[in-house]
This record gives sequence, structure tokens and C-alpha cells, in this order.
Amino acid sequence: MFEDGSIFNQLLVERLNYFIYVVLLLIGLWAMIAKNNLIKKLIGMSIFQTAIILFYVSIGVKEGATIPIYLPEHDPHGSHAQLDSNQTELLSHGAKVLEASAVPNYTNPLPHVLMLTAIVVGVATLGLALSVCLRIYRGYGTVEEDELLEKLEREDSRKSGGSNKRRPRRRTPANKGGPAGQSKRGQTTEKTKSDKPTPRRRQASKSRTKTNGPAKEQAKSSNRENDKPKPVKRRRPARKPKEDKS
Amino acid sequence: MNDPVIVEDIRPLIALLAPWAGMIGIIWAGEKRANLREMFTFIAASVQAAVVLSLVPIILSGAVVEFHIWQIFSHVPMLLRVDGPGLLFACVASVLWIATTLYAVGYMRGLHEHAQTRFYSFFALSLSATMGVAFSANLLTIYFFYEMLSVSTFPLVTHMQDKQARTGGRTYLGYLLFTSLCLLLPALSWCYVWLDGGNMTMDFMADVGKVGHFGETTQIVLLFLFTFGFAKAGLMPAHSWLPGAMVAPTPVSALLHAVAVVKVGVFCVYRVYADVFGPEVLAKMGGEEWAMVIASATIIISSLIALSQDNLKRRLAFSTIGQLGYIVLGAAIATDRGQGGAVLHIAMHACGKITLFFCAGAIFVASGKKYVSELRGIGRKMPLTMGAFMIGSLSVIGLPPLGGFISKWYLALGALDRDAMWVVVVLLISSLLNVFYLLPVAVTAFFRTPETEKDSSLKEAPWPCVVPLLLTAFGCFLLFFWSDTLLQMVGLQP
Amino acid sequence: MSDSIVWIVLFPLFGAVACALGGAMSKKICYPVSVLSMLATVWVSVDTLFQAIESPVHEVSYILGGWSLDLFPRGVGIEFRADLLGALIALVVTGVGLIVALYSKVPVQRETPGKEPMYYGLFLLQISGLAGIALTGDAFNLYVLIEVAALTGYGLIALGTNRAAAATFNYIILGTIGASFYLLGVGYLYLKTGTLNMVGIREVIEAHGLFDSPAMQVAFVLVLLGILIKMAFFPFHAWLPNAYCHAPTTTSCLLAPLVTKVMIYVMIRMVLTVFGVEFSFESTWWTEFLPWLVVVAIVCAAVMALAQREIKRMLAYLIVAEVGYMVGGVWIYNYYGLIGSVFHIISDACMTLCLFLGAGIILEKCKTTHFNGLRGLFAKMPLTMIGFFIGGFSIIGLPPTCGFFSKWYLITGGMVSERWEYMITLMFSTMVMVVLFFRLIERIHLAVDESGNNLGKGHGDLGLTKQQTRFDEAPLSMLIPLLLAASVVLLVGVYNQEVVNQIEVFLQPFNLPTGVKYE
Amino acid sequence: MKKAAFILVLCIGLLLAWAAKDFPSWGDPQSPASSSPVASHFIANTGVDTEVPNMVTAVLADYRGFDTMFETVVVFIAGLAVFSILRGGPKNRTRDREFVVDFEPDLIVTNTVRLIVPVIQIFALYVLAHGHVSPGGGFQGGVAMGASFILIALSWDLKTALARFPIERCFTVAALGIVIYAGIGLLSLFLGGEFLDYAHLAKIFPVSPEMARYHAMLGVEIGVGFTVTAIMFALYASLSTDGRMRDGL
Repeated sequence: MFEDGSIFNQLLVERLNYFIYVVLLLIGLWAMIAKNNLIKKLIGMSIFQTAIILFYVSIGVKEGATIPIYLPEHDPHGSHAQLDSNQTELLSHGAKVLEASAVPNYTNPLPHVLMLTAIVVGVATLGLALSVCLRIYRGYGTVEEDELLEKLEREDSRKSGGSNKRRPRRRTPANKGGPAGQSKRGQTTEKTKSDKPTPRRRQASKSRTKTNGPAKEQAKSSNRENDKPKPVKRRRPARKPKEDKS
Repeated sequence: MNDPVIVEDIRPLIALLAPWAGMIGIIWAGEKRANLREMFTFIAASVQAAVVLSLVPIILSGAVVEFHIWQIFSHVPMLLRVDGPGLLFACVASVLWIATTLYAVGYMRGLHEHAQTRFYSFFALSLSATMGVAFSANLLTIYFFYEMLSVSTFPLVTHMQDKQARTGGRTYLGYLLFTSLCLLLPALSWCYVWLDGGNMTMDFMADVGKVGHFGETTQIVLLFLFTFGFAKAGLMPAHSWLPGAMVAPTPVSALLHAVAVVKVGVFCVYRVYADVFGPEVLAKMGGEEWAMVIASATIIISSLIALSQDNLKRRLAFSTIGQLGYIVLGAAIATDRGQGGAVLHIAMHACGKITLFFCAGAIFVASGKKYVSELRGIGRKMPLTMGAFMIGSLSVIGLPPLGGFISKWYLALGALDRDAMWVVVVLLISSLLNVFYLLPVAVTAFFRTPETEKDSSLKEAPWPCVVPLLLTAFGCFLLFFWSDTLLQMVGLQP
Repeated sequence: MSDSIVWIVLFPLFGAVACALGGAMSKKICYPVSVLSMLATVWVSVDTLFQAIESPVHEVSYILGGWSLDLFPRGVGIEFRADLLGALIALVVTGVGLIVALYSKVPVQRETPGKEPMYYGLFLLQISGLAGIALTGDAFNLYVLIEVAALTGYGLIALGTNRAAAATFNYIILGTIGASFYLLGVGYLYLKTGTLNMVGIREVIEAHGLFDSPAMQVAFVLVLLGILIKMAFFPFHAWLPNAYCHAPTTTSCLLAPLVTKVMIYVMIRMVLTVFGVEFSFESTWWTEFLPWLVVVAIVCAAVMALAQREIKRMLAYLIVAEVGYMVGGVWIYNYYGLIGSVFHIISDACMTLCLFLGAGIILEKCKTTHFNGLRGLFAKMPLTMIGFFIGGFSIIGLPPTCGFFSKWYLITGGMVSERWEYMITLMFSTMVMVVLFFRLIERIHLAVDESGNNLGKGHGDLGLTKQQTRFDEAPLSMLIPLLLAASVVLLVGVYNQEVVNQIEVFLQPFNLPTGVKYE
Repeated sequence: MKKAAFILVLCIGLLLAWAAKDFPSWGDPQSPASSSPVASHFIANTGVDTEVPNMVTAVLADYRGFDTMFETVVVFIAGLAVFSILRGGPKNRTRDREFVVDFEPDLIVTNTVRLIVPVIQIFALYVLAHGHVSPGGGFQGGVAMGASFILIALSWDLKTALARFPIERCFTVAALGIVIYAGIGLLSLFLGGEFLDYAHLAKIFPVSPEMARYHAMLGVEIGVGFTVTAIMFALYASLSTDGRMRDGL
């Protein structure tokens, strides 16, 4: 159906934009499917959506055309609108239909509009997904998928009272710290016990990935000493070294 | 039936809804007011029987009663139609329901059964479904009521709510729903699309013999699907739900597994053979040979198994399977007298077999005995019961002057009409086997001396148990002497 | 009224805004506000349906923004088109929404205390989005509405426990992939046809004969893939079970009946209206094999449902199997199959609603939906059980519930186009459903545990205390919706002809193959 | 698993690449998208229909105004969902303290911000109001406005920002924005047109139908601006504090 030469020729020469969007899309998709860290999945999601946006925008491209805003000579309120001074807006309707020769001068506005929508939807989805991540982290103390799944399985088996066919009853006491399965639960239990230190670290790191600016700014400013301690606010030396790393 | 007079009448619907009304009353009365509750059952049963019997003269005058309930599909209505065979079946079921109710009162109270409200209400439901099957006018309607019966009898079969009940219920539903959903449904939708291409009324009167338009193989496949789809007919190898369902209380076994359920099955098969395929198509398609063969095999094998059963109810169950085989055989013979005999046998066998079941139940209530070998000399203690048992078994065997004789006679005649001698031979052999597995029970009961006299306290079961079985035993005689009416109904006599 | 079609979307929208604004003052008003707005919505959608039935062309077209077709080229403005299919689906969506809104009083207060304004806001916006999906006639507007429905869905699920939030994440990832694929496909369509209006797209395809163009083929693949992911078709079903069985009760009652079904509606819409029958069935060789995919899907989903020991999870897998039914009904490509799957959208919405309402009540009263906690429920809450099992019988396909009739048409379709594999699969899954629900009945009705040991002392003793078997029915605000849903299941079954007639009217113009040999 | 995913992704990539050879070449004026009657109608008649020089704004807020309304609704949904998902977490003080910021607002930063925030907000208003004739519009303006509040939260702390824009007011404002948008559409519905048919507003405002569309678009954009501003800030506030609304990050 297609032999490589032709397809690559067509892709890389006259349809480079489509090629780029395909590559971006694949990167995003791969990240969404295969990455283990939930935040990385979300990054992949953003790349994915950006790729689609690129595709749409490149539909709108038109040779020798300018942005879809009327040049002064076509502007309804521009030079050609015969709007003499004593006439009020009530009557003035000076705009004329663009003559066909002028139409090719403007790119097609529709893709841009559509992509405005897509961007907004992307933002909304990202925000929602991030909040879900926070919630997951609040509940399970991790944003790594495998650890999360492990904990979820354990929780489900505990909830379904062990009499679940897929999971024999014996395991339920084991989860409560019996000898069995101790090795696997070693680090996770201590993580759930010492819930306090870990969340902060992850919190900070996640918020950095989320909004890069604020984290840095704060990192800078959090280094400086303040000598009149407020009752509410409490200094946390534990925070310093980690912030220095950033 | 060449275009008979059609009478619009709501009575079939009343017969259908009477049990529902009864059920509402039953639930309202509840466990607290037991007498009131059973009175409601009686009322429902008598109303139903009265309505059904009131239809008899119309049918005898050669007319057909119809009632249109609602339109299922654009072409297929939910249509009730009362014709001879249907009415005969309906009469048997509704009249025997009265007897069974009386018997059930005695039985359930005698054994202090639990959840009797549930029992009576679902009992009423299943009777309503039976009426529906008897009165339905097309394949889809009959299918609806068939499924309704399967589901509404499940709580009765699993009445004991213990492990055996679970096993029995599983076999019961497994067989019935599997066959009806996986064999029947395709056959139905095949008929819906292609029977009488386009106008898709799967009507019994309008579409007789339209199957003839299909190819040979299609006809055979359809016949197969229908015959085994209605697994309530208990044809081997789809029979084992019936012994399994014997875990139910005896009234249930009596009515549902000697009268309603199994007879619904064979009645459906009869409908298919007589009113969907029609005798001539059946005769010329050549598919009915193996139907007859299967039926005969069922008769012989089940009789042989029955010989080996010591549990009385199981023995009766296998005997039932054999008797159902007669009916399917008669329907498959595809001659008027054969099919008429089949319908007659529904009535005759029902009367005889319910007597036997009543007796088994009465024995269980009175003495708690389930096995034939325990019955030595019990006849002296319970002469009425065992006498009725004797009559019942003679009727089932088919000796004059008992009902069973007539139907077997017509079956044989039907077989001779299409000079299938071997069928007659099968009938004879099976009758012989009936003698072997039924008579010994009565003989043991009367003439063998009990090994111990310790159960001298043994006496007849309470009267609500005994009266019905005497009535039904008497009914066996009546059926013989009133057989003209029945013959008229099934159109064997002008 | 003439513009009731747009009110179907606007009433819930304003209801949501009212909840968000008024909820700040008092949380009490949210429940009545949402019920009232749902009532109004149902009313206008019934009105729309009748407009569509009465109109000569059997559809109501409404151009938003006044860019009417006779003054402007098609596709300048966004068009709302309620043909009979769309109007029916919109009615189903709003009806289910109303019932669930009635039902939501108790569980919402228990499960998401203090969040009622947001919850009802999202709830109503979900309805608005789904109804919009059923009505819009513009491919890109469909995407926006899909996202509205999806985002509200994520929110509604994640509002619950942490477990629910964890379950939501997969849903978000897969849902976004699906929606984005759809968006990409629409982009291809726009690239090749230069319009976004559904009818416009088909006109261009048929005018320019774009049947074999690779871009269109890929667009078809992408759109289909996206929709299949969104409707949890078997290989892509991973998000559904967890999301539905850990979501708050009301959420699962709302999403389970609607989301997957509406997506199937979108698929039918794409196949019939956007790409057209000729493109979808004749010029794509690979759609031949979709029924086989369906077979795999149904079998796997049914088997997985068998493995479950928890009602809500079992129901979730049932939904996956049912999705297989409907997809298969479309792709066996004949008249009866399509009638079947359209009717099955409606009936499955009703019966799934019924089942999930029942499961919600069980969860509310027994604090668990695990099989072990169910014994003696017939004695405890008979009405609930009756409602629940009417839904169950409908899933099995016992007459006269609506499930029987949809399954009837599907089987007939499979037979007409001689897709025996599909037919046999339907039989198989029917048997699985029988096992599922009668096993449930056994667990509730019999005094026997799973391994078959008697628990009671015989004679119907369930081995329970008087306390456990005392009559203790659910609160009316939950019971009445359940019985309402159950009666709807029965009514839709009894009067299926009325519905099917409308579907037939809708399907007439596409002249699909009917296998009937007239003599 | 990963291998399977990789193969899947690769297949999709090949599919898309294969489709790409059927596309019109880049920037081809004759491509169906650019030469379709819809596109040329937008280009040729926007001025006549709506008097708006910026076609994108016209298409966004008028031709496809319904899309944009639901776009706004999507933003609103995101705000609602994030806020309600995150709020009401476990109430223990130690967790709360992790979110306490332990530094003084920096002098230089705060003063700089004090200087530039008004500028940002003025510019946001300009972008919003000038969206008809130049690139811009409700979303852009709204985002800029929201960013100004976020900047306050970053340079001082969230409490300071919340003091200026309380979280409850965020949702009131957001809902208000939707009310404005849908309300304008509804008004035109009540005036006898279709929903969002701004031209009918000319019946009550002393302008020509085209100018009615022109001004209605401004109103709509303002509504969008409200919602986006409020929700952007609400998102930041919720996410940065794990829903606690204490001083964040």
C-alpha cells in the first residue's frame, strides 16, 4: 500500500508539521501508558493534547495569508466605513462583504477557535487530575503506580473480609503485621507509620513540578533567616537542605 | 379446525387473573390469619375452575373464544384463545388445583411447614401461568407463560431452603432456563423472521404448516429445537430436572410435577406438532420418525429406571417421565386420533398420577415413610389411601374401566392409522413395565406382613389429605364414563 | 414550546449554577433545586420527543445563535438536531437523572457531608452534558459536551473516599485518551471535509466520494477507537469496575446507566449520521471482524462477572458485557441488530439503573454489598428485593421485562445476518446472567453458605437472629425511585412496540438489510 | 506490558503517518478546510454579520458561542471538582503545619509585586475588552487577572491573597460569569430569537443588530473573564494547599 520511500518523502518534505505532531503524540501516549509515576503520566497527557493542538493549528495554516483580523482597509470601523460625524452608531453599518479576491489574505479562524476550547479543556483536566493525585497521595502516601496498586489490592482484600475467592482468607491477618508477606510490606509500613516527613518532601517536589515559579521563588526566600518568629509560623530546618538542592 | 366461529370473551383473562387476585389476598392475610389465607386460595381456585368450566359449552358448540391483551410486536399480539385441547388441559389443571389446595392444607399443617404464605402465593402464580399456556394463541404468548412458570415454581421447588433444595433448584432451573433460552429463543426468532415471510404472526391457527416452506434440514432443526426447547416435557435426555425437583413438598410434586409443569411441557410440544407444523407437514417432513423414536426410548428407559427406584416419589417421577413420553409420542404420530389420544392422556394421566402422589404424601404425613420397602402391610393401617393408590396405578397402567385405558386406546389407534406397528408394541411393553413397577407397591402394602408390629399407632392421614385422594381416585372412573365429552373436546367425536 | 430542545440543556445548567450559588447560603436547598430542575428537564425532553414524532421530517432542528440554514451555509452556527433517536436518548438521560436525583437525598448526605452544593452542581452538569451529547448536531460541540460529561464524572467519582479517588485516576487517563482520539478524528474529518456539522460531513463525503481516502479511514478508526475507550468496550474496560464500585452510591447510580450507553449512542450517531452507512459498513473491510471482537469482549466480561463476590463489582462487569451486546448489535449490520442495540440502550439504562439503585439500598442498610452479607434480605426488605430482581430478570432477558425484547431483536439480528458466533455468545452470556442472579437469589433465599453447608436448623431457619430478619425497609426517598425504575423496566417491556416504532421510523431512511424473505 | 504498550503506540504512529500522506500539503490554500464555504463565510462576512474585526473573537463568541459557553462551564466544573475533591481532608495539626510557610514576605519581591500587580490587572482588562479588534478575549484576560492574584499569593502568602479574594467569593464570581453568559443568551431567547442570538438584543438596546452582536460579545467575554479569573485562582489555592486554604505551598 505504501512503500517507505514515498511515505517518508511525503512526510519529511512537504508534511513536516504532521510528522512532528505524530511524534509528539506518540511521546505523550507512551508516557501516559507506560510511565509509572502518576505525575509523569499527567505530563504525558499534556504533551498528548499539545500534539493535537499543533495538528489543528497546522490545519489552519494558509500560504500568504495573515492572521484572521481585518486589516484596516477591511475593518468595518476602519477607513472604508463611511461613518460621518453626526451619524450615530444606531444607523451606522458600514461593513461590506469581503470581495472574493481578499478572502485568501486571511487564514481560517475556525481551527484557532477550536483549539482555544481544547486548551481550556486541557487545563481543566490537568487541574482535576492533579487534585486527584493529591487526594491519592493523601490517602496512600505515594504517587508511584506499582506501590499504589499494591496498597489498593491489600485494602480491597481487607475490605472484602477475606472470603473473596481471588484472595484466600489467610492473607488478611498477614497484612496486619503477621510473619507472612513481611518482606514486601517492610518499607510500605514504615512509610505509612512515618507519614509526616514523607508527605512534605513529596508535597514540595510535586508542587515544584506543578508550578515551577512559586517553588523556586519560595526556595530562594525560604533560605533567608527571619529573626522575629511568629506564633503561628514555625521554622522548619528540615526544609532547608532539600530546598538548596532545587 | 377449519375457520371456526370466534367469540370475543374476557373469561380467559379472568381465569388468568383470578390467581393473582388470590395471591394478593393471601399475602395480605399472611401467616397470622392462616384460615383466611387458605380461604383466599380456595376462592381463587374455585373461581378459576368455575370460569374455565363455564367455557366448556361454547367450545363444545364448535366455537373458539379469543381475548386480545396487548400487542407484543407490531405483528404478534398477546392473544388468548381457548380451543378444545387447551380447554381440556385448563379444566384438568384448575379442577385439580382445588383438590390440591385441600390436600395442601392438610399436608402443610400436618408437617408444620414454614413460610406457607410464600408457598400458597407462588402456587397461585404458577397456576396462572399454566392457564396462560393452556389459552395462548401464538408461540410468543406461550413462551411468556412458559418462562413465567419456570420462575414462579423455583421458590416452591426450593421450599425447604436447605442443601438438597439448592441442588434440586439448580438442576431444575439449569435445565429449564438453559433449554428455553438457548434452544427455544432462536427457534422462536427464526419463526418470527421467516415463518410466513414478513407477516410475523406466529399464530397457531393462521400459520399451521407454514413451516413447510422451509428446507428439509431447517424443518428438522426447528423440530429438534422445539422438542428439546420445551424441556418441561421431560423427554430424555433432558429429563433429569424432574427427579431432582422431587425435593419439593408433596403437594408441589403432585400438582406441578404430575399436572401443571410437566403437562405444560408436553402441551407446548403438542401445540408445536399439531398447530405449528401440523399433521401433514409433520407427516411428510420425515422428521417425526426420530421424534417418535426418542419418545419411545424415553418410555421404555424411564420405565426400566422406575423399576429400580426404591424411593416412592422418585419411582413416581420416572413413571411420569414415561407417561409424558406417551403424549409426545402421540403428538408425533401426526394422525388425528394419535394427537387426540395425546391430549386425552394429559387429562387421564394427570388424574391417575396426582392420586398416586397424594397417596405418597399421605403415607409420608401419617408414617414418615418414603421408601417402597418400608410399606409392608401399611395397607391394613391405611386402607383408604392404599386403595386409592391401587386405583390410581391401575388407571396409569391403563385398564378399563379407568381413564387411562381410553387415552392409550386412542394412541394405539393413531399408531395403527399410519400402520406403525412397532409403536403399538412399545405401548404394550411399557404397559407391562407399568404393571411391574406400580402394582408391587400396592401389593406390598396389602399382602406383605409388616416385619414389626411396633408402629401400631399408625393410622390414616388427617382427613384433608385423604379426601382429595379419594376424590381424584373416583375421578379416574368418571373420566372413563364421561370420556365422550372429552373426545368431543379434542375433536375425535362430532 | 418551540425551543424546548435547548431547554433540555439549559435547565440542568441553571440548576447547577443555582446549587453552587444558593448552596453557599444553605445546603438545604440543593436537593429540592436539583429535583425541580430535573422535573422541568424531563418535561421539556418529553415535549421535544413529541415535537420530533409529530414533525413531518421526524426531527427538530435548532440552530443556536440564529445562523439559520436558509441564510447561512450549513455549519456556520452550531446545530441542535433532535431526530427520534436523539430525542429518545435525551429522554432516557433526563429520566434516569430525575429518578437518581429523587434517590440522592439520603446517600449524598451520608457519603459527601458538607459538599452538597458542589455535588449537586456536578450532578446536574453531568445530566446537561449527557443530554447535550444526545442532541447536538455538531461534531466538535459533541467533543466539548463529552468533556463536560467526563469532567463532571471524574469529579462525582473522586468526591467519595480515597479509594474512589485512586480509582478515578485510571478513568481520567483512559477517558482523556479516548476523548483526544475522538478530537483527533474530528480534526481529520475537518481537514478532509472542511465542516464540523454532522450532516454536512456526510454530505461532503458522499458528494466527493471520500470513501477510500486513507485519511477518512483513519479518522473513522480514531473516532471509533476513542468512543470504544470511552464506552469501556472490553480491552479498554480497565477503568470501569473500580470507578463504579468505589464511587459514591448516587454517582454510580447516575453514571452506570448513562455514560456507556450514551457513548454507544455516539457510536451509532457516527456510523449512521456522520460517516454514513455506505462508508461505515461497505468501504471498511475490517468492520467485518468487529463482531468477533465483540464475542471475545462479551465472553471475557461475563466470565469476570462470574468471578466477583460483590454486587456492585459484579454489576460493573455486567455493564461491560452489555456494552458488548450493543456494539455487536450495530456491527452485525442489519435492521434488527440496530433496532436491538438502540432499544437495548434504552432498556439497559432502565435495568442497570434498577440494579444500582437496589445495590445502593443494600449498601445503605447492610453496610456491605458482599455476597456473604445478604442472607435473609427477602424477609428484611422485600420491596427492595422485588425491585432489584425485576432488574435482574430484565438483564437475564425474561419476558415481559424490557431486557427480553432488546435481546430478542439482537438475537434476531444475529440470525438474519447469519452471525452465528454473535448469537451463540448472546446465549452464553444469557446463561451466565442466569447463574449470576439465581446464585444471588440462592444466597439471599436459602440457608446455605457458598460451600453448601446448611446454616439453619432446616424448615426455613436461616440461622439468623430475629433482629436480622425483622422487616426493615429502606427509607422512602430511596425505595420509591427504585420501584419507579422497576415499573419503568416493566412498562418499557410491555409497551416496547411504541418505542420500537419510533426507532423503526428513525432507521427507515438508512435502508439497512432486513433478512425477511417475502413470498 | 511495556513492550505491548510500545507496540501499540508504534502501530498508532504508523497509522497516523500512513494517513498523513493523504493530507493536503502544508498551507495549501485549496485544502478543503481553508476553502470550505464555512471558512470563507467567516472570513468574508464576519464584518457584515457582527461588525467585529477580529474573526477569531467573532467565531468564538458568536458563531460558535455555544461551544464557548460550555467551555466556560468546563472551567467552572474543574473549579468545583478540584475544590470539593480536596476539601475536608484529615484534620490533624501536624499535617497542617507542613504547609505553614516559615519566612517573612521578602521586601524587594513584595514591593515589586505591589508595583506590577496593578499593571497586570489593567493589562488583563485591556486584553479582555480589546479582544474584538486585536488578539485577546475573555480567556486570555481572565487568565492574566487570575495570575495577578496568584502572584500576590506567591510573593506574600496565600492568606494575603485570600483576604483579597476569598475562596467562597471565587465560586460566586465564577457562577456569576456563567450566569452572565447564559443570561445574555437567555435574554435573546426571550426577545424572540434562538438561544445566544444576540441580534435580537437590538430590540431593547439602541443599536443596530450587528452592533448588538458586537456589544453582546463584549458582555459574554466579560462573563468568561469572571469565571476564568475566579477559577484560576481557586485552582491554585486548592492545589497548593491540599485543599486546606491555610497559607500554602
